[in-house]
Amino acid sequence: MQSNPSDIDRTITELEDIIATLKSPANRSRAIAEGIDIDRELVRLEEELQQVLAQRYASLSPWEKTVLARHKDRPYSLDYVRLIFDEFFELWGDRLANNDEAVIGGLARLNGEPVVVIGQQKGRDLKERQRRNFGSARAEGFRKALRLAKLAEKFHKPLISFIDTAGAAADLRAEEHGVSEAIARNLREVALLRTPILIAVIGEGGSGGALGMAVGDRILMLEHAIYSVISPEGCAAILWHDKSQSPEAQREKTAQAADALKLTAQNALRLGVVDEVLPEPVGGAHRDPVAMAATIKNALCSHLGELCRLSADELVDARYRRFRKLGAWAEQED
Amino acid sequence: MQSNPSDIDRTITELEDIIATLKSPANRSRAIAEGIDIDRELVRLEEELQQVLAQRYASLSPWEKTVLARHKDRPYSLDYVRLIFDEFFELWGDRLANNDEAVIGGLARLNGEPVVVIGQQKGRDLKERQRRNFGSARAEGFRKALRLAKLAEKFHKPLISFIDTAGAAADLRAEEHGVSEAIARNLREVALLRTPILIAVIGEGGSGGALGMAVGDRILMLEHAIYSVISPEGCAAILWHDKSQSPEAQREKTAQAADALKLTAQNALRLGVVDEVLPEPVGGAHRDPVAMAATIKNALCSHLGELCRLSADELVDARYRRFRKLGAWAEQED
Amino acid sequence: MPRNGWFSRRSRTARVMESVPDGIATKCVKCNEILFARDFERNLKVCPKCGHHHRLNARERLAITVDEGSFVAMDEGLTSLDPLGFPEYAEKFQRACANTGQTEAILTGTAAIESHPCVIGVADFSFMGGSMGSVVGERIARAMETGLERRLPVVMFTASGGARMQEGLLALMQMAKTAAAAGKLDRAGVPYIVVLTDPTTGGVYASYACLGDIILAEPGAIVGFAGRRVANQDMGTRLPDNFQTSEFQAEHGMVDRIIPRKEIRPALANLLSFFAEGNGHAI
Amino acid sequence: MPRNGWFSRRSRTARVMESVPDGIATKCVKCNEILFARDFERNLKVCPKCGHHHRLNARERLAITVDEGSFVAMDEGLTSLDPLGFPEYAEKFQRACANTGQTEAILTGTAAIESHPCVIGVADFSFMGGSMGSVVGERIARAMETGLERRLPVVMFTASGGARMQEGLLALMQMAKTAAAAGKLDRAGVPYIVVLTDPTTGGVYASYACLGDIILAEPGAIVGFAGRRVANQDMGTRLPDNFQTSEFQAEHGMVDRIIPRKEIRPALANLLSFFAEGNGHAI
Ligand SMILES: [Zn+2]
Ligand SMILES: [Zn+2]
Repeated sequence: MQSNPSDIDRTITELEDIIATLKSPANRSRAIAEGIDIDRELVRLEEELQQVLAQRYASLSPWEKTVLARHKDRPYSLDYVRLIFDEFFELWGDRLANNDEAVIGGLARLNGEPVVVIGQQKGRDLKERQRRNFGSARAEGFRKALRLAKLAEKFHKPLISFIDTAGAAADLRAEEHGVSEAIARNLREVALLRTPILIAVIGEGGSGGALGMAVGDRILMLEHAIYSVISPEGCAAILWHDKSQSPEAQREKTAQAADALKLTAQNALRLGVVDEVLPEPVGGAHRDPVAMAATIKNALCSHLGELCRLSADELVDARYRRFRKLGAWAEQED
Repeated sequence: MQSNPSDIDRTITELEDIIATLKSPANRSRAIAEGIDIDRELVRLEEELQQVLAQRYASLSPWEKTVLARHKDRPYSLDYVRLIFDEFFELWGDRLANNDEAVIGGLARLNGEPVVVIGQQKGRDLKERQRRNFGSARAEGFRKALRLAKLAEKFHKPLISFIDTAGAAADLRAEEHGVSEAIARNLREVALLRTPILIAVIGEGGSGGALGMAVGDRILMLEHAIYSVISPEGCAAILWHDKSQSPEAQREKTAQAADALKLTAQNALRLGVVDEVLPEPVGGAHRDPVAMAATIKNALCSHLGELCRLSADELVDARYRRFRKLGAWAEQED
Repeated sequence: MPRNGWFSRRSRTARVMESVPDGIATKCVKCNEILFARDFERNLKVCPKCGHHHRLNARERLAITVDEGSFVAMDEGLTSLDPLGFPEYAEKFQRACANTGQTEAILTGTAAIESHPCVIGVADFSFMGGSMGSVVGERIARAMETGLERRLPVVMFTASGGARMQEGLLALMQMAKTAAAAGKLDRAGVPYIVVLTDPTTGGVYASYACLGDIILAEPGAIVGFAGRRVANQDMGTRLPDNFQTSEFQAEHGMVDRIIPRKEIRPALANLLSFFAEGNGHAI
Repeated sequence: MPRNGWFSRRSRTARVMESVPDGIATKCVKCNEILFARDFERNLKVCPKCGHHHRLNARERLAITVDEGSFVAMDEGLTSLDPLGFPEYAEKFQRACANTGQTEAILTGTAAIESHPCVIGVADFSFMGGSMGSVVGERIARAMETGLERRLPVVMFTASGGARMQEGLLALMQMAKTAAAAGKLDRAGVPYIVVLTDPTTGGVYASYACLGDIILAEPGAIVGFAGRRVANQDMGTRLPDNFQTSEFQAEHGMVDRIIPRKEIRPALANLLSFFAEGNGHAI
């Protein structure tokens, strides 16, 4: 099920088309000739567009958010890395066997302060998508991330991780090279890493593949990003595995699954899984990546300021307790 | 150049043949019928054999030692593991991608005391040789060894390593998976391992592949084992790279190279590279693996007794200094 | 099915394999061989013909693993909630409880194996596919913390399809929780031994199951990340016959030893004894 | 060849590339393009046509890397012996000294790169193939220990065929020595940066060259374990075209960045500045 912006944007696209049409020189001239105050009309339309956008995006369903989180125009990790940091010196490789390009990372400066950055990276065009395995890391990608995380720890630099993946690779090579082990080891080692760690879930937070790079002290999530234990498609297939359904019915079921999974940022915040939801520009991050990056940067700086006041022992203790308390259970005395 | 015991053992084989022939019931009966004191004759011959063996093996040339160290009947790591330790619980795998069978390892007990054992393992028959890549480890083998070394450190068990390899694998897969990195990392990590480490060079100590598992506190070497920076063949090819030579001339050059490289245990001791040369049974370890294993076991126990009196800091300091001082140089004030 | 035949003469408590059918015979799920129930039980539910290791529930596993009477359960009072109000979760959960007599997909507690004390966890695939929700994760973390506090080795038998979908993100977070607890054991040098049993996949394999100091596996168990079907559709490559089995994982360096069911108890005893005896030097 | 043409008008000291032939022109060893010596020198011996990075000797490398006048050599008084009495070693060694004006196959010392202080080592392939004998190993270990004591980052430019055969086992042991010293840097958190240059193989690649926190490489450099010929004969498999190059090693996760010669100095300055600035929190 490919992302389809028209799901969300039909009214919006109409408005945008009208505005673009009115702005064309020919139409302008004609309007002026006909005595229409075209500029006033345009201002009115732009205002209306903003209003529609704001309303529409304030009430996206979980499934619409899923579509948006996967949108091909949505900014990816490297887009934010370029917009947020003063410098970025990319580093390659896991020092074991491979340089998995589904994961990027390197040394950067945040407002001049050295940090280590890692991220999950989807590709923009087909060639880049293939090169980056559609953002689905294999074992090598998680090991590359861990190598850089350990570099951050060794040199006392904060670690910042951008999450955006449909999930870890599940192909033969991934299994052969131990993708499960690589995720598990990341979870264990990063939980005890003696340096501040900030996570930003910017698009798709897909299951164990996302979590494998998403253990940290503060977990930020963009307003329309998603984070889920399983994809809505996978969940629907397990819950209502009726292959004979029509595409519409299947879609309906998938949307129901998205609802049931509570995969939105707002729900993740409610469950205590994320610490802050970062508002997106009106109409979503892809309409104003620069503004979005500025929001993320502010949040990173502010959280980092707080974390840097803690000792490594305090950081690790708090991080352990943070994940330790997640879950929902009732308890009777034994 | 395949090992050829006849290089060393021609006279000896003749004697052994004679003894075997005389021992056959038919010959015995005939000799007795002819009034020969066959038993006395046999005792005399056995004594002569021992004498010849002792003389012959006391004066092996470096090249003859090379041939012997590579001899297909020479006991391999697993042979000694079975003979020396009370128990052996083999452990597989590097926890990354592979289980390289050129390296074996596991948990064992030495006189009841828990230890961790690793070793380089050649194969006895063709099938096993292929499975074990002729004892030439790839990256995965060195990483398996390191994993077990770290296990020893974590649980405060001594590490014992058996060295017997022509060298690390140099094929495409070895390079792809980072055999250099794996060796280098072993050298670094084992140098600083906080547990006692004993090394026994039992056969071929081939270059970086051997060294990659041969950093330790005490390095023992069997009397006829070899340890070299490069194989005599490789050395001869570099020094006298005349392809047109006859096989005899090439062999002669290889023997010269073995001389020049000073690859014997006796020289390694002189250079300070090994700490003790363990005498082999008369005629070499392959004539009496049980006796050889007993000698190794005694040495391991005695060295371990000394090392166990040291703290981890003392161990690591002494190990660092041990390798730090190796080399030959003159020094003038700058 | 009413009890009849041989079983009628045997006391209920003597039966270790409680999930062996009450009839006189059963069928191997792998080779279809007809097996006498008594032989099957004696053989610990391993098919005598093809060697297939049939699944055990948690109680059966405990019975053949720990010293009789040594198991003291922990955290039985922890029970699941339905944090997302997920469709049909409450019903499925109630059914699982009723069908298995368990309160969750894992049993944890302290026990002894051939007199070696340890903390033990045994997952139960028959309870909602052994899926890891909040209570499973919490029990595992507490078991590990008990190991940490008492410096007792921790032994975990895994059997799970992965994270429990019905608890959403909270289930996913149990991966991080259990791995972090395993990290504490690791740093403290408390031995942690995993036994992978059929099946161990998904978020369980990609968290605490992959982190043992020693990882044993039963022969032929399905062990892997995403399931054969997923890997197949993703790649179009031909998968090896043993893909996502214990044997495949061992070939790829993830398993220390594949050990037949009958030998697991002595192997664990051996390992516990090895780790228990300190040489007393170093660090 | 007598100096003539453009070179006669330039002072000797202004020439950074001392091994550029004294003539007016030279030939690219890779693409055979005829290159004007002055352009070649200005381009730091990188072919302007095909981009081939020609080898630099240690002095040339230092000249284009560190701040002018900042290099202070260490351990120049260390000289090799002939511990095995190896055939022709003494003669070859003397010839190397005479031909290169160096005393060994590596220069070590302290220096500054764009004002960032560091310890630096620069291997010289023109001296006996950059091979690592006792003195090379000792200089590297002492350089690292200096970095450790003064808490100065250590930068190593590698160029070597491997261990020096003529010093036998003692040469092999330099792998262990340099790796152990790199281990001390690692544990102390002193940054260690490696730049792989053409060629870096054998025991050097399999020891200190593989252990940098950051490993940079020049484009197209031969970097590998055993040499293409050996790998080929061992396997019979077709080797990739870029086998045992910087690019191959980068594909296989061993190299952080491939950086053209002109950008190495600023990249090092950038890295040194990154590591020098502590955030001051944690540990
Ligand atoms: Zn069967
Ligand atoms: Zn060229």
